[in-house]
Amino acid sequence: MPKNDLTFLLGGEAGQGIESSATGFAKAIAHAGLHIFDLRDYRSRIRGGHNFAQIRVSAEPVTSHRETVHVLLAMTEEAVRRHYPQIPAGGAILYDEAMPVEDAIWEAVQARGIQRFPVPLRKIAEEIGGAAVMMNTAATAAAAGVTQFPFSYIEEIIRVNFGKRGEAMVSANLKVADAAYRYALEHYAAGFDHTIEPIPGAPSRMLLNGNEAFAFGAVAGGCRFAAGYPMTPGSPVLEWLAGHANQYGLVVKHTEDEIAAICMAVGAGHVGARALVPTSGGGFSLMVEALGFAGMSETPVVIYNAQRPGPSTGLPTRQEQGDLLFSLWASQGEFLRVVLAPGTHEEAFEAGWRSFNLAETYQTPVIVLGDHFLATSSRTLEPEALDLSAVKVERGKLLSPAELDALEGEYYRYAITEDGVSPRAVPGHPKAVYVGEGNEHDYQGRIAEEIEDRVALNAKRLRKLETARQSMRPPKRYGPAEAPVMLVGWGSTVMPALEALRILNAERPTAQYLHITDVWPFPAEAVAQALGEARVTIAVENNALGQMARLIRQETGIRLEHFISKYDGRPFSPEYIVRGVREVLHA
Amino acid sequence: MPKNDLTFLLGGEAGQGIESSATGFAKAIAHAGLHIFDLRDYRSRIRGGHNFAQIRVSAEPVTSHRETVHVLLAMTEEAVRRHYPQIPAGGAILYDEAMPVEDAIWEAVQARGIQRFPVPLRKIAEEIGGAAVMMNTAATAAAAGVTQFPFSYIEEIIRVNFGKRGEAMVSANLKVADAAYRYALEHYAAGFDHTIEPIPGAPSRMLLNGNEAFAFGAVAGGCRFAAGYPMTPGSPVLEWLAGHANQYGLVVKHTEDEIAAICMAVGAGHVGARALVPTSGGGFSLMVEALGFAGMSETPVVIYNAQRPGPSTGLPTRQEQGDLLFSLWASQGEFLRVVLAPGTHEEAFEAGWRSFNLAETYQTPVIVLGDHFLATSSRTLEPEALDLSAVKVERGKLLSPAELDALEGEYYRYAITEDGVSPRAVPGHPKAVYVGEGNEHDYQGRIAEEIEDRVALNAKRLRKLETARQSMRPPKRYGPAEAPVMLVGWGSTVMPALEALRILNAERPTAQYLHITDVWPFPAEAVAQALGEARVTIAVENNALGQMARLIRQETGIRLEHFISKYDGRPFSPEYIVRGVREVLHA
Amino acid sequence: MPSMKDLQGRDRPTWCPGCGDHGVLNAVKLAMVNYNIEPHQLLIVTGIGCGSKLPQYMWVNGLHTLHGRDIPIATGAKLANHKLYVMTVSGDGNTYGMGLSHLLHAARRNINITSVVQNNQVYGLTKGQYSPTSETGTVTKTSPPPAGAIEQPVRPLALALIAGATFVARGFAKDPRYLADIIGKALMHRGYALIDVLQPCVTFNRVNTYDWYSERVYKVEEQPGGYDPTDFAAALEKAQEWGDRIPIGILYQVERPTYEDHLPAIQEHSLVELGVHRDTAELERLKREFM
Amino acid sequence: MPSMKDLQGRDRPTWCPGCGDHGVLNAVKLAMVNYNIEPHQLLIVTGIGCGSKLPQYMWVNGLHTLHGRDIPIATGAKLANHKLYVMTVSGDGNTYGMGLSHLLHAARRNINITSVVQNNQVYGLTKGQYSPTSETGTVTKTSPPPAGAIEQPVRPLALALIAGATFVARGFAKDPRYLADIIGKALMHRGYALIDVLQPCVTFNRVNTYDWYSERVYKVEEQPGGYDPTDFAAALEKAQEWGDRIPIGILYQVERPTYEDHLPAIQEHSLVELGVHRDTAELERLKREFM
Ligand SMILES: Cc1ncc(C[n+]2csc(CCOP(=O)(O)OP(=O)(O)O)c2C)c(N)n1
Ligand SMILES: Cc1ncc(C[n+]2csc(CCOP(=O)(O)OP(=O)(O)O)c2C)c(N)n1
Ligand code: SF4
Ligand code: SF4
Ligand SMILES: [Mg+2]
Ligand SMILES: [Mg+2]
Repeated sequence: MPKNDLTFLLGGEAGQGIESSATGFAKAIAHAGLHIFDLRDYRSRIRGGHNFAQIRVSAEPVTSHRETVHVLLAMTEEAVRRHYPQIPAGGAILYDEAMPVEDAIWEAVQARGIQRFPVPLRKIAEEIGGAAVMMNTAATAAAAGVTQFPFSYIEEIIRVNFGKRGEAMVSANLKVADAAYRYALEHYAAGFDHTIEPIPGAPSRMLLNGNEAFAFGAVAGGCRFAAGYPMTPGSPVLEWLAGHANQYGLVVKHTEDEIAAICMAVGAGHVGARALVPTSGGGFSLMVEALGFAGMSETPVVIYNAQRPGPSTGLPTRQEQGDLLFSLWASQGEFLRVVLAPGTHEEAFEAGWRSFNLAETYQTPVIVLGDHFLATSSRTLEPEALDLSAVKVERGKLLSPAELDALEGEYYRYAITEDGVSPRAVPGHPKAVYVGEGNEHDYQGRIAEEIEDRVALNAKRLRKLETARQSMRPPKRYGPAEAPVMLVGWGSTVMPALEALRILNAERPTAQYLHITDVWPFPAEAVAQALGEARVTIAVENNALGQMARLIRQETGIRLEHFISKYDGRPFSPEYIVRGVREVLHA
Repeated sequence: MPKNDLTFLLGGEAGQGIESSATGFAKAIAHAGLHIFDLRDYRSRIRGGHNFAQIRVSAEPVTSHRETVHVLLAMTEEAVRRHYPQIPAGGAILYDEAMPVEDAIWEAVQARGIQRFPVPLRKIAEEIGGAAVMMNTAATAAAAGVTQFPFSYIEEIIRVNFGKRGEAMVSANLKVADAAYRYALEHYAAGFDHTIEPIPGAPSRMLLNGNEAFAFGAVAGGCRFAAGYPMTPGSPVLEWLAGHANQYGLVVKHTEDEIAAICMAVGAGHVGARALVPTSGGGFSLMVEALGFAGMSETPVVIYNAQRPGPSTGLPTRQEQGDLLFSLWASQGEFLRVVLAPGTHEEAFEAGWRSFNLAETYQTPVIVLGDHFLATSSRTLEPEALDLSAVKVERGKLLSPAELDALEGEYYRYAITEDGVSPRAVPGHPKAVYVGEGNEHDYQGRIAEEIEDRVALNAKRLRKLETARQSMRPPKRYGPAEAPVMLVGWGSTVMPALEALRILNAERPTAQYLHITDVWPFPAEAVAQALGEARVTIAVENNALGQMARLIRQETGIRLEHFISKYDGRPFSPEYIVRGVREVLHA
Repeated sequence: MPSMKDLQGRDRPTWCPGCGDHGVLNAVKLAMVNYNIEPHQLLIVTGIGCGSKLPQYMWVNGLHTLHGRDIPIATGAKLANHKLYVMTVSGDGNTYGMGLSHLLHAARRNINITSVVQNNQVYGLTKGQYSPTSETGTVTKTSPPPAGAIEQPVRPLALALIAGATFVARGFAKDPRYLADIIGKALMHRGYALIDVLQPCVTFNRVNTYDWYSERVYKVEEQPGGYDPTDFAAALEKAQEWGDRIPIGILYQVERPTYEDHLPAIQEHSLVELGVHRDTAELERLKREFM
Repeated sequence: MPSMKDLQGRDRPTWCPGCGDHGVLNAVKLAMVNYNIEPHQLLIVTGIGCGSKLPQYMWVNGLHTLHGRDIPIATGAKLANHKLYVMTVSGDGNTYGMGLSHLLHAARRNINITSVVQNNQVYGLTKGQYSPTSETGTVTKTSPPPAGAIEQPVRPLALALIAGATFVARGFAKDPRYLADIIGKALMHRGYALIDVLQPCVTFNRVNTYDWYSERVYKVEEQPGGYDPTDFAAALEKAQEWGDRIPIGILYQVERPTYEDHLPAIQEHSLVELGVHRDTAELERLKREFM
């Protein structure tokens, strides 16, 4: 246990630089061949307030954080106060020796058998580096020292991270790091159980969060246009794409508001570019009218909603899965929208490209429901985990210029077909002049009010619901088939749930997990079948109203008996799920 | 049968003045003590296209139109072509003698045994009145003549309607009416079976449509502020209120867009005025973000969504019930909104005032789901049917200035309470200074991100869901309890459904109707109970996806076995429902 | 070069007889004929309103969208395929009410699209409510007496100038040839072009009629001393002129790089031409960024 | 008369040390003190952004609403209770981006509210994206090189003038006393007042700093020859001035009846005072209209 299996927590105020130090530190450890799960917890303010990064390190792949913290890097007293209860006996708190902490707290720390590792972080930063800001460098280096993690990995990251800012900056930071590292190593390593040892021959891995995985997937899937208005936690996708636009042939537009964002994407989609709109729930709320226009005009567009807790502005930088049923019914009238809810980084990547295939195949909007936890948590992945060979481009019934050239007779944009999908042509070809319509229309796109036209066109569009259902993947089942408890969740809950299964099933098969990724059109049969044999069913959702449980009941009639709910703005931990299951079992 | 039980249909082009003639004609008949149901069918264009008014006249109260037409006033050939199939043998077509109609059509008319009643409408209008526009006056007067309806009622209406435009106008129209009336009476009345005879001593009745009933109810309920952006079929409410603003002490604002409309109403609601936002689905789509803000800040506001067929612009002037599930889940996150779906004019009136009580009692947005059919169909009502003595004003836990004066200690806007409702004060009192918040906050309204605050406040707000459920009325059951078929519908479907019951139950008890008016929080127990004993269940909805049926299954687990669906943009007729039931029974 | 006949639509306009929109439709077609634009080379994006039905009544690529949202939709279409001509056509309620912000942001961007606004100073399709350009005092169902419309009317051309539009003009539906010339020049202009069109609504606006406008309009280029459309100050003054005299013509036209000019990704090919297929090697390189 | 202490909030500001918003907060409080406005007499409606948190940090009625929607919400509050002072306080992204249309329509209405805009030329709360007032060329995460921000920046004061605002001013967060005076006068002004405030964001805007602004600002009333704030043409010119010299002070102020002045229903009592109870006889009369 003590080797290569521990969690660091870096805690302090916004503006202290914890965010980037943690990223560098995690990367250094990843470079040493270890697996990382890096959870972030921060506030909706720019300076001050308590923020933290919780970095789990493991020799084995991990899919989630754990509650237990072994090394707390506390940049503030508040960090100590808040997090010491997560530390078990033998764990350690690393902090600047001059940081004032109330006696009562230290007493409590002591009572738990937690070790205190003061380091002259500020002194080293100021005296050796020449600037207090280097305290972060000192702190992470000290953490490396305590765990005997070879300094060379820290050095490498410092070289990369500060390289752009000049050699002087690099060498100052290196000196600071070295001093802090040595101090910690000499004073504390011997008395500390946990170590990190590089794994020789481990493959190079990526370390990326769900937003990055999704954005990369979108680029892989041929996304050429993105429009958005910044909104946490969706905006990093916009920013990442903007940063890669010139090199990868994209146009990325920061618009005047979210209405303009989706409208631009719909315009781009109409003429044939794969177009994406990254946002969060509040922004999605403003897109609802245009969503319906995309449905009516049968225009492909992909909306990425990285959910955060509502209602309204709610908790901008936190976790919730509160927009499921909203996504299913948003906008007036009835039309097909496809809703995907990726739960892991791999699934986020896949949703990135697959969403465009679905949008073009069914000529309709696709909503990808991400959430803050997935969006902002980083995980190590083998490069092959984001499988480029699996990426397929399917454009459905899109007519090529050559096909249009060869077309005999008239082109009708909304031709009535059995599967509801009409051959699609984009503007620009002399044989495919037509009007895309948001009013009800006939098969030609002419505004129409007659009963026959309405029925024919509405039925045609709605037939796509059944056609698209065939593209929906059944839920994934994890855990031993004989386990009596069936947990049911969607989206990022799968990550802590898989860890929870490990704990729950350690002694005997106790729980399975049913992971629903393809939400609408609902794969009702597959879900009903999977649930059919379950003995105890428990919904696990990051919301208060059990939206997936409601959807399952609506579409299959099956009522999940129990509900592990969490709506405190924080993601599930594996332990939280385990406790929930035990409560159900012992009730 | 032939006396006082018939349907007129006035059909012609937009711009021919059918709309106002039909209104006058219906009113004249109502003044004679008869009951009226006046259905309107018109297009989303200003001139041209086929429009019609279908006016059912009866000695008994009626709640809907019927498909059968006895007198067709055809102002165009198209009106003949479209509507003659609705006329039974013995019925008549009244038209200008000079109107060209294809022989084939006349042959079909003849074959059905329909009578042709040509009248020199244009000639009378031009020669006697001096203007072709008076053809409408001539036509309705002729219709009165054919049915031997006393001329005095026509005269009265002409005097009222044209009074504002001067005595010359009145007398010209009177002369035209008289000539046409006499022509029809002399030539055709004897050969026509149906007559209208005034009912002596009948009470004076109102003739109003659902929009008017709702707007009147809102005024009765103390509505002081309305903001909206014109959108069919919701805008007449805005216009009616604007027209009555000065006299009844309201401020009514036509805004720059629907976002501004709901925002203004939320602002007005926050400071203590009862505020309304009339709209239709597309406008409601734009209000979704602010809906959530009202939920989070716990601000009362009433939104009236007169539904029309979507998706998107869809069919602006037609009927659908497609926004049910959208209303229930609109906006990110989870919060209480109350959803009412009045089905009759009486219920629309009641929803007008009751919605404000619910909004203030639960400090939350209330959505009233109307629809085009209810909004635009007029019905005769005894004045007492809109029961003013039932109107109550309930403001919930609103603190009066006196109560605030007497307050000891601090005022906390979002105080945690058992029922979830916090005492509310509006800005303006020195003891009640606070911040209304759209971010998550604590009981004082301070922005808060801690787990305890989030859980406390979110749970508090969501407790209102259960508290408000107690205010939800159970569904109404109509028809014989022993009838084997249970029809289930919501909103205006009740009007044709009640007529359908009469037909279906004429011989033996066949069908009952379960009418759901209070939609959310869903009165699950009452609905489950009502459905519990039903033998054959059939959802009857003006949509394609069976949204109420889905909701019932979601909330009760009960699956309605059959579905009479209509999504052609037209309302149900009683006969359509009857056919649907018979199909189910004979399948 | 298309003929007027080539541009004829499948359906006849459903506008009221005499409506100014007939003139606008003619002008659009004439502009295409005169400036040699084929139906498949132009995309007309419209909002919602009487006038927004225009693409239904001619032969051209159309996209009949949402009330007030034609400009951002057109912007997206242009960014994705800047080799198409892209134009918006909509009413005053649509563009100066619901869509005002989009209009001004488009002007700031100098995106190369043309907006034709059928300004009838009223909401036609919803039957006569007052609009952002209705004169103060106008009585309608949503602006009842005594005050009528309380707001000061929007001055769209002045706002567009301040925002940064590089082509600002006004036409009159009664003179489709003159309007066609403006539309043609706007389509040839590189950058954002706003054309406000005086478009009488014969059904709901009984004040701002053909006669009312005819008595007031004058062509800027015909004024004594001539007119320099590159003079911003002069344009700003003309753009605010409204009352006894109403200027028509091109009030302002200057060159400034378009939004698209600044985007490296589309200097050679449009996004649509770039297509959807990605080179795997390129993507593998991208993966390394995460390592 | 409230004292500065009476106006102190329960919580201390969470803004970055040195942020211009501290100066704006001080100015708002000072204006209340100087113009004798008690906390319960004023409602401050804010949007979303760093600066929009302001009511949290003082003692006053606040309503912290939605990004870009503070102006219509404030408008509704004012129409329902015009006996309250109503003010909006929000950032440039909020007001000149998302909310631009609402701002201009409020100006047209001359609704009697005051808008204070914390213009830091950047999105603070979402961490440094470019804003509608960012200089052309500004490089941020959403306006990457080579072009940086492509758009021409919004000129809010000029737009507001064209739209019909009757009070147009600019302040500087570094000088809270001067700003307080403007805010006080705006609150006393009858009609729509826009105050653009130069508000340095010390974290995300390294160009438009205190020094950058200090080197450029000058007070209009101190310019040689004085300044006449009722002169529309002069105001329009000043409102467009931006670069080496940036004018602050009251650029424009005139009297025009407010929106509320035109509403018969509220000439005596506010809607809130009119209350919710209706006279049954009055309603019975209304019923007769339907007969
Ligand atoms: C979001 C939304 N709100 C309202 C409407 C209803 N609506 C359709 S057209 C229109 C106004 C039309 O006025 P204008 O834009 O001036 O066009 P015109 O009919 O005068 O040509 C309105 C309010 C709508 N379609 N969408
Ligand atoms: C509809 C919506 N979109 C996006 C956001 C995210 N958001 C919060 S503040 C902000 C911009 C802040 O910039 P500004 O208005 O200039 O205020 P500042 O933070 O600079 O004071 C954005 C985009 C939001 N809250 N709501
Ligand atoms: S209502 Fe007015 S704008 Fe609409 S078609 Fe008729 S004349 Fe034209
Ligand atoms: S980020 Fe900028 S605007 Fe926001 S608090 Fe910090 S300095 Fe102020
Ligand atoms: Mg118009
Ligand atoms: Mg800002």
